[in-house]
Amino acid sequence: MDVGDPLFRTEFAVDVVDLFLAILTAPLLSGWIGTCRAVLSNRTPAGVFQPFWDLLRLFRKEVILPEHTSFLFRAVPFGVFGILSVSALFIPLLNIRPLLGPVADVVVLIGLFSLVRMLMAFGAMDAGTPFGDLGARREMMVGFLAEPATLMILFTVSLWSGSTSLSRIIQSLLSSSDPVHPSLMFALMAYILVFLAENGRLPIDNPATHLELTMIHEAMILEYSGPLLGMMEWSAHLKLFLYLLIGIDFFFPAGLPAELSPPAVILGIFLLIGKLMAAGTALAIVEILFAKLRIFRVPEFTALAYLLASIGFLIHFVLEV
Amino acid sequence: MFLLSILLSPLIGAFVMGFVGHTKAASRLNILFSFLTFGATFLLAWNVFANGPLVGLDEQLFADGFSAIFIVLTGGIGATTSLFSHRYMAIEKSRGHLTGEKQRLYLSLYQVFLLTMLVVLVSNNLGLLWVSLEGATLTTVLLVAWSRTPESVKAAWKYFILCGVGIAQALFGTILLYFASEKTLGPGGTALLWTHLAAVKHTLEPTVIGLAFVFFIVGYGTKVGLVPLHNWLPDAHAEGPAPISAVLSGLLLNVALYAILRIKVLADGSLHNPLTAHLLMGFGLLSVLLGSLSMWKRQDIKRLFAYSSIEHMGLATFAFGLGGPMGSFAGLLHMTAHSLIKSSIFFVVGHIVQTSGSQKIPEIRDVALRTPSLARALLIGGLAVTGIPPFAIFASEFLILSVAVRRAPWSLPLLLLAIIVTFGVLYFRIQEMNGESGRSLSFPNEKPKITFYPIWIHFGLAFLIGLFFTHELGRLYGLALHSIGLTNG
Amino acid sequence: MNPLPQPVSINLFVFFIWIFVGALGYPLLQKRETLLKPLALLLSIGSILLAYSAFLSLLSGTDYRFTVEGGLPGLLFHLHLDPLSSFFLLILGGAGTGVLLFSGGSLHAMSPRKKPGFFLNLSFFMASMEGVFLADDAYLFMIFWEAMALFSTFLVLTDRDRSEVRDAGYLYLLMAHFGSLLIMMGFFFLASREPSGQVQFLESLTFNAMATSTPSTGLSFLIFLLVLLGFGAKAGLIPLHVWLPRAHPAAPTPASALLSGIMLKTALYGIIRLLFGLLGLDHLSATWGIPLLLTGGLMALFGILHALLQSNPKKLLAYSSIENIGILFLGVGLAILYFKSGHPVAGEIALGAVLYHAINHAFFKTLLFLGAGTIIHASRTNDLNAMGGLLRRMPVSGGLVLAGILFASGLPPGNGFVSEWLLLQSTLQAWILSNTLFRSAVLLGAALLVLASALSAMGFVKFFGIGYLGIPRSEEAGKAHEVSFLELTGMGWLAGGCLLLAALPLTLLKGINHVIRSLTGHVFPDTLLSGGWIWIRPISAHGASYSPPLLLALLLAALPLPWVLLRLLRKPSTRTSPAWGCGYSVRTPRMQDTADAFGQPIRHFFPFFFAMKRRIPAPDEKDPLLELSVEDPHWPYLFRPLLRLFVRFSELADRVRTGRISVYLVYSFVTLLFLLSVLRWM
Amino acid sequence: MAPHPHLLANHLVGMLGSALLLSAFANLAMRRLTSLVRIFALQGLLLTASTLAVAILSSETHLLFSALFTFIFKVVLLPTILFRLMNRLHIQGEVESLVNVPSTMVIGLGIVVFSFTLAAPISELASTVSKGLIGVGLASLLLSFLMMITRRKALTQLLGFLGMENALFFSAINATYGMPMVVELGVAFDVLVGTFVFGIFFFQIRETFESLDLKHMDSSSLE
Repeated sequence: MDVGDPLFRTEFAVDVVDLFLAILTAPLLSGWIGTCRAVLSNRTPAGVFQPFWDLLRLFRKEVILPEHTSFLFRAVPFGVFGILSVSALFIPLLNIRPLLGPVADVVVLIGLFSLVRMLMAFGAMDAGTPFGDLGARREMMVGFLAEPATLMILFTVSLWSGSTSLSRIIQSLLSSSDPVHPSLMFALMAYILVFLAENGRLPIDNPATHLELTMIHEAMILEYSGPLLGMMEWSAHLKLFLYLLIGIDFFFPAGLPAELSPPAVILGIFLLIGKLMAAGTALAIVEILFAKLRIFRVPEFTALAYLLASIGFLIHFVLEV
Repeated sequence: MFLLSILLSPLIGAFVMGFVGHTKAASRLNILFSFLTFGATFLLAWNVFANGPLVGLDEQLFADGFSAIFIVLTGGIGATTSLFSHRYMAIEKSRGHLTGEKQRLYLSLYQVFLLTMLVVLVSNNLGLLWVSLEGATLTTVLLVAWSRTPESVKAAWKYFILCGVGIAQALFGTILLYFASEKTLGPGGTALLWTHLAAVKHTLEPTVIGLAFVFFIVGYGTKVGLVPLHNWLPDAHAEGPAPISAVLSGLLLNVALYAILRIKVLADGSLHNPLTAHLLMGFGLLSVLLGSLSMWKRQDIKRLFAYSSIEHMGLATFAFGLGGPMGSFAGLLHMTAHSLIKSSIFFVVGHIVQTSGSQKIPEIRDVALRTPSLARALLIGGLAVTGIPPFAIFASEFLILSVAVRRAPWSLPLLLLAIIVTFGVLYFRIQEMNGESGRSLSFPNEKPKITFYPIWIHFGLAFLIGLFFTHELGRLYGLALHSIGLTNG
Repeated sequence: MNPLPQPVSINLFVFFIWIFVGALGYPLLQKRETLLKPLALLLSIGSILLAYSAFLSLLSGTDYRFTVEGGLPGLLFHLHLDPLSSFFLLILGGAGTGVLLFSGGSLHAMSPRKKPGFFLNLSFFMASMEGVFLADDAYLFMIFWEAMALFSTFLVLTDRDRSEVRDAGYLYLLMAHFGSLLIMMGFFFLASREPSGQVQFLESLTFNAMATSTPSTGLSFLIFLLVLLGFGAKAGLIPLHVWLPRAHPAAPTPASALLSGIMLKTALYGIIRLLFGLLGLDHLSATWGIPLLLTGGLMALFGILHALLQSNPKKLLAYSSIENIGILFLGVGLAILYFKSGHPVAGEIALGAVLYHAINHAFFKTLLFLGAGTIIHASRTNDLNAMGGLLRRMPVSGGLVLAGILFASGLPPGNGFVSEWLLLQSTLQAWILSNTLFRSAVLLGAALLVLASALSAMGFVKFFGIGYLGIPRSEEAGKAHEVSFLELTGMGWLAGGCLLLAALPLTLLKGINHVIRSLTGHVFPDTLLSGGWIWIRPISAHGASYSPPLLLALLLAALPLPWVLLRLLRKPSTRTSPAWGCGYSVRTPRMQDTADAFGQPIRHFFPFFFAMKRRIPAPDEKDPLLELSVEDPHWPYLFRPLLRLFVRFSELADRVRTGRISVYLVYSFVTLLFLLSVLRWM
Repeated sequence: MAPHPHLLANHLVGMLGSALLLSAFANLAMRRLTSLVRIFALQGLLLTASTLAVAILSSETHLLFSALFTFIFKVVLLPTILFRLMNRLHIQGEVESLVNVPSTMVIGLGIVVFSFTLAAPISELASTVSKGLIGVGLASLLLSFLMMITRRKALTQLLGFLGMENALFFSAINATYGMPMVVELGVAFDVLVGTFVFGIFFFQIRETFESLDLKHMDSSSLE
């Protein structure tokens, strides 16, 4: 495709819109989940836009750096935010054939998420506080099984297209006629577990807690303040959003616009919003229902995800080919 | 008379030493005689390789390519050892361990020893061969007992009895051989001459020859140090003075194996079955295994290397048992390599024992700290003797194993086990000796002047052989083996 | 004789430079220590030359055999420069340059007594590795192989006044020798046709002759096993790996970098050369790929799990090398499996990934080892628990190490990721296999692979987080300062190499294509190579793709963007204050996490990978002390019993020695009678 | 075919061989050192006689020299030396045996049977007058070997050693009419030197251990 092509221009425009949409929608999703939680637990919700106000407030504040930190501490928020934004380029929001899609497949994507995790761990450890270390260690502990589980899930899904390219996977899932696949059921179960673990939701981590000894994600960003903290928070919203997006793309792809005609896109947007809200509500329900796990049970939780994904992977080979 | 000339120098040397051996210059004179011998042996070998086998003294003496290799080796190592022993004895003397009388005894016996070995190598008459081998035994018995300590007397006695009995068996073998050959060659002079025997070996009576070979291998095998006939060897090596350990290991064992090989050729011609090969392989393997396994418990450095000699002679024996052009070639190469390296190791060990005042490994410490060059030499010796390339033993072990793969794959697990065990144990000990000291040094302030020429000459040669064993030299080896028929089978 | 092709003559030239400089450097350094820097520079120039010529010959697919006078009668020294050797020479030259440059700066701290010997061994070690890649007959190969083992042992033994160093060197040498013997056996069985004469016999030991041999299936399997175990001993194949985590940390830094980064690759070279080159694909069987694949996967997991428990940074890296070697084994198994089940494309991808991972590992692991060396030197301890806060004090080298960490963790856009990505793509082709067993094995391999690589990220977070970040845990660590320029240059060279490998993999994949063609006769599918330097599309034009340069560009563009925006909108004011301590103002370095704490969840979750001894104090104890020791389970369950067995055997053998002459006479007597009866009645 | 006139001599040789074997047994049984030396002298005499007999039978003249040498060496010289040694060293009395005499004798019997069976096929090949005597020689050799194993004094070992040598000599004479002269002289010389070496040893052992008991010669430690 060459640059002057009108189709190219359209796609480019849609991609850019996708990106900014993702970045801007992400805090909204968190807001929605928070609202749901509040409603479900009989509290007065702060409103869907509350995360935005929080971010705005943070960006206005000054930066307080802990003593003894190196340049890495300051660089991490930018890195995290930048990497997640780039990842957003590869994940189809509306356009299932993003222009830059071929640059990275699902493996690269998961790799980028791991990179984010690693950078955050570095940022946390750089301050040299007990909490930062503790958070980093716990985060890595969650990650070492969640990451392979994610990969296995994606592999299972990718087996449908024989390719790990996201667009290819979605296309072949869209065109698939079978309504139910056992392997995908396993993958979905595993995905839900991984999703909870990776995004620091209950029962793994309580995003709302500030009790030092139980924190994971919050412990890692404890020393950040002002705009730096804002970026970390925003990144967290973005990550949650992207993860959810991947799940929707893979397990509920129906309604994604197969081509970029205005009606299809408009329908797609509404469907997507519906799906996101449904998923957010579901997440809120899960968080209300479950209590936080003991930290040592976490690897068991993620190992369960890993095993479920691997079983799905094997089932596909044994039963479905 | 090339053949006689190589005997002349040690003979005269022995007499001269008998008269003037106690004087100060005698040790240098000994070097002179030894080098003269070496020169003569070298010329002889040159002549043999250039013009073919030599026969002399009414056919009683004889040298072909095969013996020429051993003759040069004997002459050469005899010469370098005399160089080493000069310095070794000088140190002994400076410590008051050496009287003029003892020196005279030592030097004259040294020459006699060289003489007897050369006679073994040039004698065409198998009876004469026996006689001179027995002579070599007697000489070395006296040399082993030379220091007159209770331990050395014990060792010498053990050596004397075991080898005496062993060599008596060989005499019985000789008688049986004579008995068999006499029917073809007629009674009298020629029936024990190897050249004649080789010509008629196919007609010799197999029953008798088989029996004779058993007696030979038990007899001469005792001298080679084949397990389970080896028990004299560690003691004799450990208790004799270091130069004697060096020539025992480097030369005498070779010469005994040389005798067995001469007989093997005859027996193979007559037997038409692989008896000799099986015997050699069996003894060889047993020696390799027991030699290596016994090394772990050794606390005495010379004994340690004596067991290594058993292992290596076993390996060479095994190689000749494998036979064929490559097997025999590998065996001969192994003997050459082992002679060079093991004698040099004994030089090193001799000096180490002198500098640390003990033969016991737990008491030898700090070699690396005290005399770094000795530690280096010991390390290189250890590398060379365990078959690390490119030293010659690597080349021969490489070939032996490659032949064993083709001819006796069943033996490989045992061989490999033995090789790795030897390697492991030797390094463990070497490292131990370089380790921290547990006790104060015996001679803390004395820095004996050590000569490294013989040591580096040997190691250098072994190195060159392993790296550049030229086609020309290989051809000589091949011819030597082929001419006496060791390449068959 | 025709003039030698240019790459060959450069190779020989470099070999002689190394030998010559090494031999000459010894006496020179004894006289004047200051000569070290120029001499090391000379070595590195050789190394650069080597990398350059190897790169050229790899891309042009040079294949040239020649002989040199020497060797055994009838067996001259055979040498051969083909794409496979070129590739590994590139690893040697490329990664070697960084290490040699570094050593020019770092060796000044070594004691003057050890310097000349170290230098000699270093240069000879390099030369012997080069020889290994060039040798074309069994004899020469073994010479270089053993020389390599030997000089590397000497390098390990540099600090031999410490007993653990001596033990490590000893263990290493023993294992290496064991491996060499097996390799030798592999060669001999490959050449085991009974030829007629001496000359033919020895000629069968050239690689050329071995490549034409046709061993039976049983024999092929034996050769396969021998090759695997023989080279495995050098590569750290479980359970022959026990030397590795001891020897690599014991060596001085440049040496451990070379050992871990480059020497381990010689084993990979040997395996590929013998299995694919000499034994040939025709004599392999797809089934053999399975044990290789699964062993590799388990090894990767085992290695990284142990790495996570180490508090010595070099030990951590050594175990991580075991992990990477496991990945390489896995890839080789995968390649065999695919090739032999008739799917060459997936096989090529696997083999290509293995080769690519080999060079990646060489670059990032040397870099990390050098980094580990710098922090060990700076903080005067080899315990991570006494480090910390070093990034502030050593920003440049720390930054380079950080880059190395990112490259090594198998995360995009690093170079390690490229190869792991390729390998995963290959495992994902499992659906083309028709055999369910094969499929399941491949998938299991994939599962292990991703698990191991996720864990490796955790391991590196531990290494960097505890070592470089936080506040210094000891006084020495607080006084650390940046390393010298030459050291930085060396590390920079390696980091640059990693970056190139990460950004432009296609260039090298073209060279790897030559390697695979010369080994298997197959070539990469067109789509892989048609992507210019931008796209990697391993399987098909519409399948998975990855563009390292574009991703890198995007990331580089995205990272500073928020920063710029932030600056443009409103420059936030910044101030420094103490970190949060629950309201308490006391904050000591000991309040930070320890290296052991990082391993705790791993111990908890994978107990069967470790031999652990734990003693929990009773509640009423006066001085309660929690004791915990973690050991490689191969020691208590395999090697110590073996050692005991050996001692038992040698005691048994020693029973022969009674010391009594009569008994000895009985031996002779019985031997004689026995032989006579055998002769008479059998 | 053995020539008829030589039948008597032939019988004589056989007789002498049997006597040698008997003396070897006697060696095993004897307890007194002096008797052992006497038996050795007796063996020498038997050897001389059998050498003479074979010389007459085969009309080999050099065997006459051998007989003379044997007589001088083994009947006169060596026993004298041994007796003088014993006097000088004050060795007398009982010889200790490691295995008791009856057991030794039983083993010896087994050895004789073994040797004869072993030598049977060879004896059939013998063209000499004295065929069948190889078995006797072998048996005597092994019996002397046995004696060396079972006795523990240094001097008895020497006597066993010399006994072996006698057996060898006997075999050589009877199987082959004797070895070539050079060899025989050499062997004789070696034996003589060997005896001297023994002698030197005796003094050294006495000096160092104050006893000739061989248990001192066993290594005390197992090193």
